[in-house]
Amino acid sequence: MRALIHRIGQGFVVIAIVATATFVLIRLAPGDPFAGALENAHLTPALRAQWRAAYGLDGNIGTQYVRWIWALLHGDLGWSVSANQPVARVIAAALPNTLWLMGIALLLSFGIGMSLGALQAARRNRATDHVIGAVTLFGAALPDFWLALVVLLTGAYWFRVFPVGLASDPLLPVAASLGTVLRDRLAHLALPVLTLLILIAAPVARQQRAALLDRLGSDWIRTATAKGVGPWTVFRRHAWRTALGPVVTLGGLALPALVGGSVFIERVFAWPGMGALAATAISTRDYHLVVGCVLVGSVMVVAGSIVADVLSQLLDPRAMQIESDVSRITS
Amino acid sequence: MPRLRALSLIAVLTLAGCSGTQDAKQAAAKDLTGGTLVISTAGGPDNLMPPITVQNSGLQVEDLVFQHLATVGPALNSIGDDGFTPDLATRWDWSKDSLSIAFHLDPDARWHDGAHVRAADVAFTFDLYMDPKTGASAAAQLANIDSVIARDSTTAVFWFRKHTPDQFFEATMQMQILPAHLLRSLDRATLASAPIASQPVGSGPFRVVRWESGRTIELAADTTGGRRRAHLDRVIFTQSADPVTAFTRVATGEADLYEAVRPDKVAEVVKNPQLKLIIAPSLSYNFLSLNQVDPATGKPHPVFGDRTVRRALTMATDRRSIVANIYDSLAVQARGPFTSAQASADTTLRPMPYSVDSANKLLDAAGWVRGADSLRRKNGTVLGFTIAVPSSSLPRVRASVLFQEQFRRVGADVKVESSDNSAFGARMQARNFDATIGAWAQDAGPANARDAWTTAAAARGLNNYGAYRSSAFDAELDSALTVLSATESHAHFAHAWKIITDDAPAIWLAEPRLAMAINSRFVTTGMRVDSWWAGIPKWYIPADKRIARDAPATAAR
Amino acid sequence: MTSIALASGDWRVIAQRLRTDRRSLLAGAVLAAMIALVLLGPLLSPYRPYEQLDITHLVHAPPSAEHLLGTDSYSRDVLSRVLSGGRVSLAVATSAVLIEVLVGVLWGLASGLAGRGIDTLMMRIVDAGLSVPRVLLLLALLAAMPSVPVWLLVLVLGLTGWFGTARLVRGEVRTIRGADYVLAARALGATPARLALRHLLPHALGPVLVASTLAVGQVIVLEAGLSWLGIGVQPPQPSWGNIIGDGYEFIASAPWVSLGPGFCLVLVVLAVSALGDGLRDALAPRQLPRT
Amino acid sequence: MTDTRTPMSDPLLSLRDVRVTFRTADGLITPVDGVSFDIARGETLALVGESGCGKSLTALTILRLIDAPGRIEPGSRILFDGRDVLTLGDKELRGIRGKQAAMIFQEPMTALNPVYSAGEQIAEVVRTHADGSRSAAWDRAVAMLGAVGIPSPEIRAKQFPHQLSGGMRQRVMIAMALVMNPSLLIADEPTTALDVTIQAQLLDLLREAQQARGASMLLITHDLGVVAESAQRVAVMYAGQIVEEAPVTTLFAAPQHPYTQGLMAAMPRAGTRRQRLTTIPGTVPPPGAWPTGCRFADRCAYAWSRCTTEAPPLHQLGDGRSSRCHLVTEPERRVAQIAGAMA
Repeated sequence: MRALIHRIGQGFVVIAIVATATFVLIRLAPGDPFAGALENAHLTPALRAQWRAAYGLDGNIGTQYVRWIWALLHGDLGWSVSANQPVARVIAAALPNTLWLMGIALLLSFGIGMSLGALQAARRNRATDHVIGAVTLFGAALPDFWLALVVLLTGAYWFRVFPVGLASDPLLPVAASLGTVLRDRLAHLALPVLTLLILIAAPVARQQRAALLDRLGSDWIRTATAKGVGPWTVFRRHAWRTALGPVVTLGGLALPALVGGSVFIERVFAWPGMGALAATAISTRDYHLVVGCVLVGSVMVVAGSIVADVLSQLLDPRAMQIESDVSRITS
Repeated sequence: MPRLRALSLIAVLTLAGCSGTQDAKQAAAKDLTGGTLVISTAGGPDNLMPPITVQNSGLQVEDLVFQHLATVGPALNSIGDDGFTPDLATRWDWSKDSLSIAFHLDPDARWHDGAHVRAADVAFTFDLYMDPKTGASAAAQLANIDSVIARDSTTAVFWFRKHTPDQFFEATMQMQILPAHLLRSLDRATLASAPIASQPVGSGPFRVVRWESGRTIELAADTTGGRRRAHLDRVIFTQSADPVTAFTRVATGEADLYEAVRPDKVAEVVKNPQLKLIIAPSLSYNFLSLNQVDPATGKPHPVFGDRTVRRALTMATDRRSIVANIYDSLAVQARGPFTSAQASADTTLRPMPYSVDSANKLLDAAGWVRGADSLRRKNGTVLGFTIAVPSSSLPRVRASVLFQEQFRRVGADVKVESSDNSAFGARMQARNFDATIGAWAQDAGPANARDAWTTAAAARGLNNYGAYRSSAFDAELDSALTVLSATESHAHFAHAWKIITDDAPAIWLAEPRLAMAINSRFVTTGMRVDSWWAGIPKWYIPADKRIARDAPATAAR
Repeated sequence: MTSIALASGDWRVIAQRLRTDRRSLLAGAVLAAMIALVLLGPLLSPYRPYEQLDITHLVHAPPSAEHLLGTDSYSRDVLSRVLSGGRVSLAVATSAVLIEVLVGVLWGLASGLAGRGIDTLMMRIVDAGLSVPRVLLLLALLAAMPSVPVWLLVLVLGLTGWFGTARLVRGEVRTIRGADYVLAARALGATPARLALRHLLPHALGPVLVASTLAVGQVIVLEAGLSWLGIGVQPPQPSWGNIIGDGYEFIASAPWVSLGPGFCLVLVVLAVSALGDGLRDALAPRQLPRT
Repeated sequence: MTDTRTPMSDPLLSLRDVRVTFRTADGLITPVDGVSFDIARGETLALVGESGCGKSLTALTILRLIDAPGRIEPGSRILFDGRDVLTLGDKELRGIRGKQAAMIFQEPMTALNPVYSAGEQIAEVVRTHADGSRSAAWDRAVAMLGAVGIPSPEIRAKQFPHQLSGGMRQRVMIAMALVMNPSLLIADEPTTALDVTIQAQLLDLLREAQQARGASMLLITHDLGVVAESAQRVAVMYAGQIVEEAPVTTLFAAPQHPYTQGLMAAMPRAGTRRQRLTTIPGTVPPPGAWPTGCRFADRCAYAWSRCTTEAPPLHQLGDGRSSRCHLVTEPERRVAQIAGAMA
């Protein structure tokens, strides 16, 4: 339990580092939230300077940081100039879309990736292993924005099966039945999830195959067989079960994507998620929104990694043991 | 007011063609209300508060939600009040000395929240626009108005400092009348962050139903006070950041209108029976601006300070081919800092010829001698400069690379530096560039050139980024804007354009046309060159062409 | 994946295993061919990469005899740009990964050897780095730069990618730091630097090698993404990424503009990933039959 | 080369001409080359030899635990309790493994699954072979842990292998093997990885458990001390073949085969002072490079021309003794050819 509290404490350190670094970094970038629409003849630089002052975006970084921290302590993430709403509400609108998209995509990718990896390991060095290996490798090698557009054009334009982008149909009446809303949501999810599947399943399958091959060679597999346990049970309980550790760590690494979303997929599919939001916030220099996105992102990533650690402990009790052994000897 | 000679519109204007008068009569006859227009856009508005809205998409929504006192006619005549159509004001009368105009408001006009529109609202709106704290971009254009008073509940009187040809245009088109009872108590310095800036209340044909930032804006036809409502039920703006995706939504029929069709998609739109392509002139022009001042030292620019070099560099570029490469048939080569659809245009002015030989001769004459490596040098320094462009604008990046190659052929070493929108904006405001691809989207008024190219505008904080200073040009422009006779004004404009194009402070590139794909079930009327969306309240869908989304929205929001 | 210490003798075993692994052989051959093709680029390419042949009539010309991969929107020959662009893409990717490995290994070693306090802080900085999606980090960093020459892009790519390697090296170092032979070396008075280079580094080298081989592929793909966002290799300098980025808009009307470089990019990334896998299998101790 | 031994009356386990081959990068190797022996019910046979002689592989063939690329050649015959293991269907084979015949492995650290508790891994055997509730299987596992001498078995049962000492882990292995009261125990160097004191305890534990159940045991070891203490009969293996077999007392008293004699000389004896232990010159030839004729010839003090040309058969010497050496037929040849030969 003490370790958990310690871990959470460290989590706050991470969040503080991320928030402060982003706060300073985005202000170093030239330009400000009012630098847009340059071809609007009526907008003069003097006017833009006046707006900067009005929204407290002038003054040195120090005073702005203190002002921001003070507001944060009162639970106010500040005002988003580009979305013309409080930052909290903008993120609250975007976050569910990313969690919804990336959650399903990651679940499917890990599920399919692990099964493919297991299949490869079971059929080691035979046709299935090589075919799956080549296909998954090919999938992960494609640039994501390019793959996204090809999937979009094929699925929604050349074969008009799915809608073109967006997370839901803007024409859906508010009183639509749950069934229609769900069907509409899933129809909009299909193509982005398919794209993510192709990109993420490959590394998962590769990792799972390598881990499984390593475990299948270990002695306890032979012991289990010697105990008369059936081959499928040996594979499932003794090989796959112990090979989950590396995949969970891979899951841990995918956490920022779960929360941060993929800028490319969200931009091509016009998916109103955190990735697209943060990208536009950076390019329009919407300071408070950028720091807000990064802050919420890192809080969830830290929380997620703590959960991943606990999960990997459950999966492989040795992990904790090694940690304390080593620290006992060396500290 | 003396009648003005009808503007010489370019025949290609197809706007008039598709808004034939017999369609309008037919619409009035049958009940054509109903239908939903879905507009697919790439960007979205930053706020919906007329005095301080920046983004183009914001202006579109505001034109549907708010009202001007009167709106300029399709002929875009900005001299006097000829051709203006009544809007919030049903009629108006000038004082004898033309120094004051009394606007008589429509007595039935109501705000979307049901309150009556009063003359006090007009006075309040003028006060709000002119208050320095608001920071309204149109304040400069309203400077000629001394004051606005509400003589009685339905009459607002404008008092002017001087009688100018465009005084009626500025008074009506620069302001959209705002509800005083909702805005009186707001802190004017941060109007954008007021809730009403996201959920505006206007008196126009449409009211805002919902705005999910970054995603959709839904407008519904307003029917308060039994006024004559717009034909369409709903107008919905959907936002998708990637232009290709935005266009594809229209190609598959999920959306009805996309306003920026790329040249390579034109064939696809023409071939698609569901879509109709509308090409029309616009009021924007772009150019390669040559900074007269060296950003590093503040002294005249080593390369562009010399008029002969500027003329040589202009002649060195095949502008016609560059325009054809970027825009294909969707743009015309620009002649100067104006567009052919404007009253002030001089369509007889011929751009400088494309002739690499004379360019080389002029450069030699100017002392830039070509070295062994074919680069030109003058007492040691290479003829070189950078072109700054925003990475998000495809046409500008394309233009910079095309210019770069053509300058290389005459021995100039040119680099392209692209940065994202905000960094580029900051660079422009700090005038920290040698050359840049600039563009102006003008309003229908005559005074745009004054804000962009006069010596006054060259001062820090104003829009003459290239710091072009020519007293001759200033004088001609000033008289063009003050003389009352249209023919005289036109002659002054012509002289001004001759002066500035000869000085070549910029290489005039293109007048991009509006290229819009729209679902063929719509009958579009009342499109204007300065705003194609102005006529949306009069657009309708014939009964036999209605599709699923045209059915009246089952549940009112 | 249990890794074995890489004494000199082991390299021969690994090389031998790689030679026998058909997949790694094929990958190595493809990679060598592409590198040769790209290095010989200037000689083979029929036109100069930035030469705009005829900007009105020769735009998006389909593949033909004179233009094997067609022409792009500036009427430049795509094949010549792919050849010279390849050099940029490979150079950017390999040098960025070198920086990643260098910084990652040094940070990991230092953190692994340091006392508890410093180690925790160093690792939290790594966690901070990992908690922000890399693309957003790049967007913020590159937006802060007035102009982005290639060397700056490489530096920024390198400095945003080393977190994974650092965590990997630190993990390995912490695990074997307690191993007997390391304790023995410390008992014999080995200085931390010697300890790091002679004992800890070889052990960590295996997984780092595999990770960095895969990273080369990822960086090439990432550069393409950055170019699409407009912050990759700046025009007119060609790179596979920005050629694909240019062609993105015309995938429906002129697909060959992005297919040419796309094919080369995928081929190289495939080869690099297969090599990475081959390396991983060769490094993992395979259970020989126990007699 | 079929075996000419006199069949033991109704042995529990009988191996005949067991041959195992491996396809490797440089051709086919046969680390187990025609091994035959019997184990009577309740008897402990020790299989002795230096590492690399194929004794562990031979043990693995009994429960068909040879993984690819290894292969048990057709023509090998393994009779367990009257049934030929090699022709059994998978289901029957699984019925034997862990229930009638159980194996104990050498490396306790890696032979136990790290992610399951000790109790769980024993209970798994019970659940596989006996029906009954999970909790019954757990109780039986905990009882078994107590039976193998693990203190406070309820707590230990919940612990994971990495939390137990080497000796404790081996006890868990033994518990796992004994829980279904198998009639045959195969112990592959069960105590090699442990220190001597633990070794003695575990060997006593094994012997008592075996005698209590009347089970037979095949004990694989390279330690003659362990052989002397635990086995009734011994078979000595060299280069994939059995070179001598005899009751344990006879083997220690009068080793026939020169290799066995060498092993005996190399073993430190308590009570007798000896300056230097004599070693057998040379090393065991790897499976791929066996010389023709007698495989021990190049290290044998008495080797003569016949030894390098003709492979000696396993001569039967009566009452269960045998030796694979031409000296059996030509005893006069037992003259030291090489100086400094064994005493």
